[in-house]
Amino acid sequence: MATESVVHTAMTLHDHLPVLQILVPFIAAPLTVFIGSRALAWPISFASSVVSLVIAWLLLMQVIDGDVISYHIGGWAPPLGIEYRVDAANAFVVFLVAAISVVVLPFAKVSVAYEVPLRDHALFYSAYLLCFSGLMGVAITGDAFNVFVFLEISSLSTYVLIAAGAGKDKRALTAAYDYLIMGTIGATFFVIGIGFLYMGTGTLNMADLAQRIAAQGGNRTIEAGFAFILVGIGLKLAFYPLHLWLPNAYTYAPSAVSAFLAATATKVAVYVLLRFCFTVFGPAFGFEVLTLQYVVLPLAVVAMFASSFVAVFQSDFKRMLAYSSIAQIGYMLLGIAFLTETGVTAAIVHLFNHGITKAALFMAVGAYVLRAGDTFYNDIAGLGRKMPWTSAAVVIGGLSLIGVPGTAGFISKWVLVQAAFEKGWWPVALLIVASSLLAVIYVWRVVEVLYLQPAREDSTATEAPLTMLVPIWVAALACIWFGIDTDTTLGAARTAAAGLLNLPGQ
Amino acid sequence: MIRHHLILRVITKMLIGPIMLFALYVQFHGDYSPGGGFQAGVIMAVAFIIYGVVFGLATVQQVFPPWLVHKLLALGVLIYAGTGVVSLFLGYGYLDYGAFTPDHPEHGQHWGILVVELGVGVTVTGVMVAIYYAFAARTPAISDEDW
Amino acid sequence: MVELVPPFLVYFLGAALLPLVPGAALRSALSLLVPVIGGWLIWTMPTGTHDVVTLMGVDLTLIRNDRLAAIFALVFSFAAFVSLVYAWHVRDRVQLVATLLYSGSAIGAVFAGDLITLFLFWEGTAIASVFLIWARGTEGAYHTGLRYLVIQVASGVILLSGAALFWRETGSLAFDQMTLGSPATWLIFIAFGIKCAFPLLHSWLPDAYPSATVTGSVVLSIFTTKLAVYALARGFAGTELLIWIGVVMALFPVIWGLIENDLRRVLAYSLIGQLGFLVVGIGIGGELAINGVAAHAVSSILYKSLLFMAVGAVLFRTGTARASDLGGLVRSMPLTALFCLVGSATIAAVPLFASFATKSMILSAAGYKGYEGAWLALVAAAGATVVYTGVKVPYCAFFGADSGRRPAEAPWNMLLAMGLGSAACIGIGVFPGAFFALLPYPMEYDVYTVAHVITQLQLVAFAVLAFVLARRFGYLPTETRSVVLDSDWLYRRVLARVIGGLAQGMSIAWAGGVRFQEAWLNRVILRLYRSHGPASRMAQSWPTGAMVQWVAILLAVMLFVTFLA
Amino acid sequence: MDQNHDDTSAFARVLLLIGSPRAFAVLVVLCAGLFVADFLYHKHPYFEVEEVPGFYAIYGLAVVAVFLVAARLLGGVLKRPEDYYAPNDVASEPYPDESRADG
Repeated sequence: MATESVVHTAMTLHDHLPVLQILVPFIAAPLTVFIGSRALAWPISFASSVVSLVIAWLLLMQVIDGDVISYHIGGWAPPLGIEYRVDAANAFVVFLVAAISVVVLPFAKVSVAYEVPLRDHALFYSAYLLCFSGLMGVAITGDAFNVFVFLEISSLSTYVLIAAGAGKDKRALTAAYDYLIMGTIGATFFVIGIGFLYMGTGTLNMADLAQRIAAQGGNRTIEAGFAFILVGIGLKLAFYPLHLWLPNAYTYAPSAVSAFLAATATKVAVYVLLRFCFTVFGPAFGFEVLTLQYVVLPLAVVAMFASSFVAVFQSDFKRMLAYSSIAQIGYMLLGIAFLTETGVTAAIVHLFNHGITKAALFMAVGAYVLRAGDTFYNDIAGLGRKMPWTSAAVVIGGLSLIGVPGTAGFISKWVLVQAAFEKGWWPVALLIVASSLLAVIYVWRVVEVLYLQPAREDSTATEAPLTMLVPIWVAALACIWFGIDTDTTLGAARTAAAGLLNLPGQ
Repeated sequence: MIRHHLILRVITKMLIGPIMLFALYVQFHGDYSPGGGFQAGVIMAVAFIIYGVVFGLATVQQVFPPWLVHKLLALGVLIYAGTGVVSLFLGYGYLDYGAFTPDHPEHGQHWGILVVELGVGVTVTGVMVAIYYAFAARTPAISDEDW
Repeated sequence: MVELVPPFLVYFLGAALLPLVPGAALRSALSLLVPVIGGWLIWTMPTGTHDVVTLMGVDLTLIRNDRLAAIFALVFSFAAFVSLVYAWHVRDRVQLVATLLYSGSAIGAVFAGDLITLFLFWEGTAIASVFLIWARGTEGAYHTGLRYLVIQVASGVILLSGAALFWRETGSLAFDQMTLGSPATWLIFIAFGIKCAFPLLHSWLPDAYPSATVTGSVVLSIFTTKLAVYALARGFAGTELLIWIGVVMALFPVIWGLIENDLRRVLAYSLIGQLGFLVVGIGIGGELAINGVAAHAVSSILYKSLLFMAVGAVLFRTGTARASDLGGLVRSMPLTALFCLVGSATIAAVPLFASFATKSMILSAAGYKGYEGAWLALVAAAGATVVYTGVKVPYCAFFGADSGRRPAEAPWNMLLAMGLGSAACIGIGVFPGAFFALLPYPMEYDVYTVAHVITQLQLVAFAVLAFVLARRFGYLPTETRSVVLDSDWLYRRVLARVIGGLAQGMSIAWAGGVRFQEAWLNRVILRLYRSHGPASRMAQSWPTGAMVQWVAILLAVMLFVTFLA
Repeated sequence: MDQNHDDTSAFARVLLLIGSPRAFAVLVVLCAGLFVADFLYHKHPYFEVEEVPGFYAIYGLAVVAVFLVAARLLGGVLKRPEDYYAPNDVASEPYPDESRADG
């Protein structure tokens, strides 16, 4: 920081948007605890989410054409100081996270009140806000170590959020504990990887890292760093076979948490992977190409099938969705492993589309939990007639999960198949379609349970309250909207992909 | 209440004052000498924890009730983040302490780091004590019906 | 950018809104507005391409309007209007929605400027139309509908795969003249061929059309096949192979038409025969032939729907369309009989009726280009058509041996619809010049030459004479309740038996086949269940140690791979 | 128009004439006339075969005869009982009552 000749022009609020993005929920979190009011916890969370969404929108609009905003924390210029660097890719992710939060929170009000003991509400929402700001922080920061810090903020609060499911099912505690162990290992690997990079380059700023790595080329230190980061992030994004924590975590967490996490947490991790694979390392490195094509790609395909099969046989709707998430993450990894612009576009679009789809479905799960007590197939049998709106949303979400034309899921799979064709990898394209067929089966099972099976005789379920239905339907309609209006998502994803691959903006 | 361990109790009472004082020393010299909010927070927490260890959880919770711990815990973060917000409102970057004394950025940075460290100290104190409370107040093993 | 209102949108909006209208009469009345508005949009639409929308990076041309598309779209609109009048009495909302979606999709497909749009509407016609069969509500109709749907959707899927290959080959998705040769164009050709009822691909048509409701068959007879004709004319005009396909199509239905007992099935076969003329015309290519194809497509839509309407009215009043159960209905349904005769005269190409003007263009084109074999075959088919449709249908239903049935005359709306159709048939026949002005290419073509009139009259008169003589000597195929086998026998009977491997009748064969497959499937599923089910290693909760093991293994693999590079 | 369905209307009786023996006579006369007419005008044939006098007449008669024979032969082979495909086919089903309630 220059100490002499202080020529300072006052920064406006507009200049602070990148940091405000994180700061608003981040300050709201301790504020919730400090006020300590159970009644105020939700309004504070919701208000800060809305503000975040507005900011995210403003940022997205600034960078949608390929511009980059750089914000220096504490006035320390990078590479020395921490830099928040907003480009199309992370603005898109941040926007997704904020939007999901704004949609999930109204839903959470009733769902959390039902599933989480009342005395914990202030702390619950505080943890939620921390998780929320952490996830956005991971996306927005341009500093590799800062990524780790935010990753830990979000992870630690995630453990708490999952454990909050213990009010309903004590297994949430073990699930949270397992996740804590695995998450910590993942974070450790990640930070070890960053340590290697620092050792090899002497910098932590991602843009700077990219330049220096490109300049010096690959060496053992950097290669080891790459492997560690890949495994570390792989744990976070439930990269097969490192997904083993995920089914339990999503199953036993409160429904609102599952909805939020499924739609955002793994997606942010995918973003980090994208960022490291393409910005920091650059797709030109042989070791990266080799790893992605011979390790990540086969495992992604395995994930698509193995997890889908498991999902087919599940008897719990929520757990089925958890396994389907692992399969869907396979699609994103596949897109990344193609190492082409179309592939990365597919990964980013799928990240978004799968986010809204899973948000809708997990929220519907919350509605079933509220009304039927559980989501085992025999508990929700026949609810298609008793909860018509919720179930209709499940059908829409299910169609999007399958990738039926007219839904968001179709767009991403279409682009993914295109990417496979571009590469000339026909078998992979066939595998994508084949695994979609598995999705047809597990979605059909749910539809069959909901609509074709008779309801339990003791079932007293009625339609979910409006505060749940509206968010569910916002997400469900988004599935359809983004299945038809593809320009927004595809355009943003293309710009983002071009930015990540350092192509001229489109 | 344990009525033995007379020595321990006397010594503890004697030590608590100096420990707190030392914590404050570490806290406010953190910017120039080894120390700072983290260390000071832990030391400050030690004062309470040792009190709880010797005199029992109930006693220490009368002095430092759990709700207050929660508030302090949050307050520290608010102080830290608030510092940054103030600089932000003064037209500088987030956490750019130069904002406090525009003519003399070094002074501003000095002030800034002092406040931030205070926030860290408060939070760390709260967290340490909260962890101690959490472990010390553990409910008995979960009964079978709860599973 | 959407600059013009695409005509199909009117139909789709109608399909979305009309079911909400209370009151059946009001609903029927409002439904008539749809083809009127649609037709007006088509009439006033400027030529050229409009409404190019980008979907997933693919430019979809919703409207490519030229004279070839316009004439098909116009006749579709008119036929939709007539069939909606005919369906005035129908209270079933499903049929109304299906009719509107079906006509809208067909019109949308006609204007499609690229293969993807074409595919979307192509499947749209398939999916919407099957409800007209299912609306019959019987078990047989359900199965027939399923068979129909599978074949129609398969056509769409083949079209899509062809389009995909085409895009890979040429980098273009534009729907324009193509040449056979590459797998892509062959796939597209076959997709068109299925809908156009090419020989051996045709069996869905006589299977499905007579199985629909009274109004359903009328609607079905209008769109699907003529859409395919349009698509062939657009994509494969001048492909010589089509001539020989068309010749076979024109000739073989004669036999089935003569044998068949169900009059609606007779009409279905004669529909294939008329398609044969059109396909030959497309195969010949050139301005005159394509004009002839467009013109004859229009008139065949008119007379074919007219005949379906007449037989439908009989079915509506008597509950049967079997020749063996009918006869002598002219006594109580004289107007229907008259309209049926107009349809017969038109299909027989009697002078002063539409076909006389339109069919001759295709024959002339064959003559000019010197395809003598094709020409002879078409003349033969024309002569046979006179008998197996033109004479047989009115003879069996309205004249012939009196069945003693005295049903009431058809309802007023059916009569009105048939009247409209008849007026159009006669109008075109009497004033061909005005009609020719609408054709794709400008031309000078004189229909009413002495030679043409006399030769055509000879053909018709002697064909009728042959029929009458055959009747005198008792040589007509007997009309008995029966099913006549067609190539669908191969998949409905032979294939079913082959798959089943059990020879105890079709149902047992099916059941056995299903049992066999179930056993096999069960084994596979059981195995998968063991490996992936909730209690399996794959799905159970793993101890953290095991998860960490995976971490270690994966790290080792990745380090190995990265260091290898 | 005559709305009386019980008795055959005058209009219907006119139409019924088409099936009468007199109509057959008319047809025979018409055929003969048309055949003769073939000698009275100048043709513009596409193919030589058209120049044969009465080509269309002979050809039409022959074609129909051939097809009738073929249909008779094939009819014996191809005809099956009405319930051959039942219940997967509508052939043996009665047509359902059309006056169904509003769906």
